[in-house]
Amino acid sequence: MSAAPLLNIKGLTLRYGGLAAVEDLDLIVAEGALDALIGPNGAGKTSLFNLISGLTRQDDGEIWLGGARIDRLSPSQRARRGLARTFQNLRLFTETTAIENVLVGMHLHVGGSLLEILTRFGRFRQAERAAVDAARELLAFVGLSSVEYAPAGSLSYGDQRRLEIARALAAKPKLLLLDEPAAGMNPAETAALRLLLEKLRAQKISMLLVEHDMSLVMRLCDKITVLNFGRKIAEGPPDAVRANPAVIEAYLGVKGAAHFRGDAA
Amino acid sequence: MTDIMLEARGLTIGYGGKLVVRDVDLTVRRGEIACLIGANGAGKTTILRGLSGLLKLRAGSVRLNGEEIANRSAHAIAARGMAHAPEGRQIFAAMSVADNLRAGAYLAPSAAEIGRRRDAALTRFPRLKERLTQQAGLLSGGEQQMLAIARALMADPKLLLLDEPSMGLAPLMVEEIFSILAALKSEGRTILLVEQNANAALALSDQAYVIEAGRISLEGPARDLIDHDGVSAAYLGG
Amino acid sequence: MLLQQIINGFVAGSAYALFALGFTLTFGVLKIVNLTYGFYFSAGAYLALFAALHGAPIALALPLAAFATGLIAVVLDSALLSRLRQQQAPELASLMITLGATLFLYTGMTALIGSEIRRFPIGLIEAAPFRLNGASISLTQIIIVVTAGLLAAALIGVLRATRTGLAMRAMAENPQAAELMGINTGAIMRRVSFLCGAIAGASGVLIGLEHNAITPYMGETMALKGFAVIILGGLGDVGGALIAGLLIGLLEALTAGYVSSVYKDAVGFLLLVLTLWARPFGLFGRASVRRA
Amino acid sequence: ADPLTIGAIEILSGPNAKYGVAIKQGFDLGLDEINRGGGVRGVPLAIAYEDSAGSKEQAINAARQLIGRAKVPLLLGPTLSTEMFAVGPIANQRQTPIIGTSTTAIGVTDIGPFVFRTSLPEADVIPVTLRAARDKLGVKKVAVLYGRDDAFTKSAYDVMKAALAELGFEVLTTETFGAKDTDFSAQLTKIASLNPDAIVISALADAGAGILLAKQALGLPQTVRAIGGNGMNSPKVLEIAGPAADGLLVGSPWFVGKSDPLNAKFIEAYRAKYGSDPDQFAAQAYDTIKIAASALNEAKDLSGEAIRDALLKTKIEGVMGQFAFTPDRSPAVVSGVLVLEAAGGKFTILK
Amino acid sequence: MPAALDDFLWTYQSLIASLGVNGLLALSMYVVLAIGQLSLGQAAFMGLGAYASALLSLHSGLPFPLVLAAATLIPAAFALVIGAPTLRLSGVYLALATIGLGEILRIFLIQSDLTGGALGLSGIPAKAGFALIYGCLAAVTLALMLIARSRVGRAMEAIREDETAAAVSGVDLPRYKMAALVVSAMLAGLAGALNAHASSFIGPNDYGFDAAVTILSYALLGGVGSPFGPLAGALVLTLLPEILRPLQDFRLVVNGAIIVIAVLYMPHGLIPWRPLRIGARP
Ligand SMILES: Nc1ncnc2c1ncn2[C@@H]1O[C@H](COP(=O)(O)OP(=O)(O)OP(=O)(O)O)[C@@H](O)[C@H]1O
Ligand SMILES: Nc1ncnc2c1ncn2[C@@H]1O[C@H](COP(=O)(O)OP(=O)(O)OP(=O)(O)O)[C@@H](O)[C@H]1O
Ligand SMILES: [Mg+2]
Ligand SMILES: [Mg+2]
Repeated sequence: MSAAPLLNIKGLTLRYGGLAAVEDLDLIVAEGALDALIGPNGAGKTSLFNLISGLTRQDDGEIWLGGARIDRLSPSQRARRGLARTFQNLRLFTETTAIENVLVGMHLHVGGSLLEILTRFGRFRQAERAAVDAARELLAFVGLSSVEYAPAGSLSYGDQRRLEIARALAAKPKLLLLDEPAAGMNPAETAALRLLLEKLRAQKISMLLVEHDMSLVMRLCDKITVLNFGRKIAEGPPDAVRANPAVIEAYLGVKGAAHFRGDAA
Repeated sequence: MTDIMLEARGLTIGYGGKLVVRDVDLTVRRGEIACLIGANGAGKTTILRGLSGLLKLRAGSVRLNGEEIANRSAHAIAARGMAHAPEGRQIFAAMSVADNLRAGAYLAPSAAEIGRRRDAALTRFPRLKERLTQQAGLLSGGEQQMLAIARALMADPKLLLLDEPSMGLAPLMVEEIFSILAALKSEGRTILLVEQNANAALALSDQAYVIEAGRISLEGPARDLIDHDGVSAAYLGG
Repeated sequence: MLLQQIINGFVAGSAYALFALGFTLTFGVLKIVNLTYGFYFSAGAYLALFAALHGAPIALALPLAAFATGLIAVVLDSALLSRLRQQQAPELASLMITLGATLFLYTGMTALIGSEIRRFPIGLIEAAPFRLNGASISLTQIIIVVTAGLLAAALIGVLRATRTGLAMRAMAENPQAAELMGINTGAIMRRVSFLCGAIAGASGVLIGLEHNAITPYMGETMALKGFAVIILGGLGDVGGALIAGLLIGLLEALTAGYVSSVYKDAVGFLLLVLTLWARPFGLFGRASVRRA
Repeated sequence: ADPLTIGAIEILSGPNAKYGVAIKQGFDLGLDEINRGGGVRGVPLAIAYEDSAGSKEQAINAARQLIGRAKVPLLLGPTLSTEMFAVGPIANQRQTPIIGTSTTAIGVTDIGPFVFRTSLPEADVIPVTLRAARDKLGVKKVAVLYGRDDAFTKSAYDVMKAALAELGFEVLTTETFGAKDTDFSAQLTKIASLNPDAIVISALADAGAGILLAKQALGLPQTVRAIGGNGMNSPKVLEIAGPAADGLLVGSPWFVGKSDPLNAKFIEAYRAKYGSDPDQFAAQAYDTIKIAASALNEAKDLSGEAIRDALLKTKIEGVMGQFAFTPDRSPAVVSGVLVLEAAGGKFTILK
Repeated sequence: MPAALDDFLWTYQSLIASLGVNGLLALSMYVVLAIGQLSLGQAAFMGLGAYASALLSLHSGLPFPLVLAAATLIPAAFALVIGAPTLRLSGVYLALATIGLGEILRIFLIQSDLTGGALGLSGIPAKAGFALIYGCLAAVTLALMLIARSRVGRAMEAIREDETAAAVSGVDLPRYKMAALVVSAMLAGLAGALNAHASSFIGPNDYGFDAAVTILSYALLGGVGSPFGPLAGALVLTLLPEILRPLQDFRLVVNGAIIVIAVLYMPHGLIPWRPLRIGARP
């Protein structure tokens, strides 16, 4: 793997009082990669996502995206540079319809200056129509066509997860951070998700995936990074990570490791 | 005392003008684990919310331990021995972990009893013990999930409703949860489980129901459903 | 003069705090800015006045009035706020409904009893001030200071250490989950309404006694100050309300005494604005916890 | 015959309704007498009341209703000077004479040639009070306390300031309060520390009474006089403040204990009708309706200009004494100002 | 013009003018509420606009259009200055901080000789006719409607629902919040100037807490889904006291009761609709 690093994290540290949620972490996501981040509950995975997307500020360290340092930018500036994410604790615009949620995700790409908005001249109509078409397509892509006009808050939990993914995709990200996308999905639904992520990979969207569903991670990912207590305890291709005693001890368990051994084949 | 803990007949529930659950019959026997499986949006959560009194029933009857509880308020149902660990965890975010647990034992008869239950819960979830004074809203997702389950256990329920208890938990912890459920069962408690980890859930359960678009499409002993071709294809990823 | 100004400030501050305690509690538990709270303040004073005019001693008139305002609060909250809550109305609807209710209540009260300023019968409470070192403080003022302190301590105790307090906090956070724990949220809400109504009523009586001037709109004036106090202290924070009240009272007195009374009213708000710029949730308030 | 209806805008609800209600009672009493005596121009006189609730907006809307729809030839009121500043220009624009009975602020009649007032402006009353305090009681050093955010109390303060300077008082400090304040202890503590001979107060009745109570509570001796403006010339102040009001000095164009027969008759009739003593506002209103009736009778027609001209010529003997307007439409006779002293819950003439 | 109509317009002149002015104020509230900011500075901004324009009209001889422009720009500049620290606040905290700023402004107006102190300013030339007031109102309503039905409107609604999620979707929060505050200040300032030049007299107490709450209640009663909600709220709350005038003492009592009942039965506002956006369900 020699592709240029898209995301480059150096010595990142975040402390809450005495507790280090992320500690001296180095991490690279290559252009076009589909990598996973795993680790026990409370290992610091979501905290890391929050740092990358700018919702919290690090105590130390640097974050580079596509060759530029982004760790002092606001969340929206980072989004502008091609970063999108989903939330482990769903954060949809619950009162607005599913399609409008996706349209908000498209915010950065819908054209139309204030003047055009006020006069309805120029690109405005065309841009809006194109956005709506694109949003419909995305909803279809994640399997939510039937609920386009339902308020996001009225969707079932699993559907809300899908909607989060659609909203994040709407931003046409270079790097997509997915925080437990398969939570709340049954094995069959997870398999469908896997296909979906593979299609995204084919579209050259780089992804960093936090997930506890090992059947998904082991089959899908190029590289897995394992965190525990905010520190990296292992890194490498699925097979190596699965066999790593430290990972088995802290995360997979002997049974788990055995269980997933057969899957990758 | 019958050997049926929970019996729902003709359960019909909706939101606004839309009926989401129609004419569902469920039976959970004392000391057994029953599970509901189904696709996203099938209505599993809605059924649990209807049973525990969070949603009004449009029609149907629910008997808990032989007593009719349909459309009683949620707190009254809780007082009759049902605990519900709801979807989305619904922990008390600004309260400490310890206070969340105390709230779970709101109906406990004595301080000593609360202490006993708390010790039991914390042995099951050592991570929570480390975080006792932290505000619950600041826990990680999985830690919050543990808290939600522990809080439900604090009620010392006769019947426990769990909505996707393994969600967001690391593999080791998922194993732990399923062994806790097995232990609870062996203590004689009754459990109604909604679970996406259908393989593990069916392996543990006595009785299972498959929900499709708000109706029960299939029911029977859990063992039989594991081997059922349709179930295996649709829900077990097999 | 310094000693007297400190006493003035302390008394005024305690009065603000006394009023604010129930105000902040309503918000803390019910999550609603309940503007009718100011009305209970006025109503309490009037009810005690009527009781006193019918010969009740203050020791009877005060609790009677507090009890009655507590009941009014329960009735109003059940009729208006509970209903809205059941309909899952947006947050601001409850603000608007208390706004409408306030207009109704104040103007209704004036239409019935007039807007005349009234006073308690002379001799209802010992009026001669105590003197110390050339400064003076009256019995009513002492009662206000002591009540504010004790009440704050009691409320903190209830919230932190009792089962009811736990239920109140749980309900404040997530009423549905609280119900699942077996907490009867309706009953808790009524208890809180009663308690807050009673606190407002009692503080109306005491502050009415102190200034010996009772007007229908006294609660409205107090509500604006009370607002500043509960925000400065951090919404829902009982101890914060006590400290913020005292702080504003003292600062006002010292400003009037040593700078200029022109800025007496401004200084409280200035303190509020500057504090919020530095601490967006007041002195002791905390951001709501919701992790991404 | 159809009655001749004139309009009146007063504060009949809200916190300041006490002034408006007293005025209305004064009007109604006078109206009864006028109509018993045959009304005006051969028809009964009637008053259409509108409530301003103390709000300028509502006062304006009321005035426009009365002038534009009801087409009244003459307006009485409104209660507060602030309201007059809002309403006066409107009446003036439509050339409808408007007579304030309680608008004592500076500049009220400058609004325009159709704006009248029957109340003595503060500028005529306050110097009389202050001079009496200086000459009869030997007051030299004073502290001033005024309501800063109300047009009436502020303009009275402006008058006080000028008069204090002119009469050679030493002003130790000038303190202020807000219209809705009920706690005056900080200001009075500061004042007390300066040992003034008297405190000059510009306040409305409620605040004024509160100040007197706080003054007593802080232990300022009775010998430190309170000297009030028009706003404190109200029985309400004595009623609320009780013994704390003893020693208060106010100047007044009228006094309940004034013993002339006209006044005695008025007070008797007022007591009979309302069961209580009139105050200054009721008395001024009572005289005003008489003045209005007289002018309406004398006017050559009911046009605004005719009524204005008639008003300017009106001379009557009222409960407040001789009355006539100056050319700029304020009361002409100011000799009747009395200095009153509160004692035992009553005003008496200062000896 | 027939005399009857002329009389009618004259009689209701202030009312008609306040309807327009209050409509503008309601819209200025809408602009901040639409992104979930409970800012109650509108009354203060209105006061700034009113005083600025009145002083300019009385003392500067500037042409009226320039006066109006100044009346919108001065509050806007003030909003820019206080915006940065203030917009970090949320909910009731923001409300109280802005009310506090308003009270401080009020005390300044009362103390300053330039502004006539408690007596206020009178004799302001009557230059704001119906055409001007309603022209402004129509233009502002149209503009806000067009904005609501665009990506900007969507972003505003997203901020109202979840700031964090909006931010990671690329919505520039500080910019949107500041823009909303500034626009809201401009609208309130414009309303203040129009009001001053319609009623000819202004005083410092017209822009205090009561005014702030009244402006808020327009938006709350009407609903903030679309600009029409606040407009409806302003219409109802301005007309009600006049319509109920015959009830005398019980006028405001009934007024209050009507508000209570309206909220009970229409908790989402008199006009709960949200603007139909391109792409919304046909
Ligand atoms: N604001 C905070 N204050 C204190 N501790 C915090 C805060 N935020 C997170 N933590 C702690 O930091 C640790 C890391 O949390 P994080 O959410 O990153 O875990 P995670 O790896 O995403 O876990 P999970 O798999 O359960 O989602 C947890 O133990 C959590 O309790
Ligand atoms: N508040 C609501 N208002 C309207 N419809 C709702 C609401 N909540 C759920 N629904 C609808 O009810 C149906 C069942 O939802 P429910 O949450 O019960 O599904 P579920 O089986 O629990 O799905 P999941 O596995 O995704 O949690 C869905 O179609 C959903 O869109
Ligand atoms: Mg996480
Ligand atoms: Mg569910």
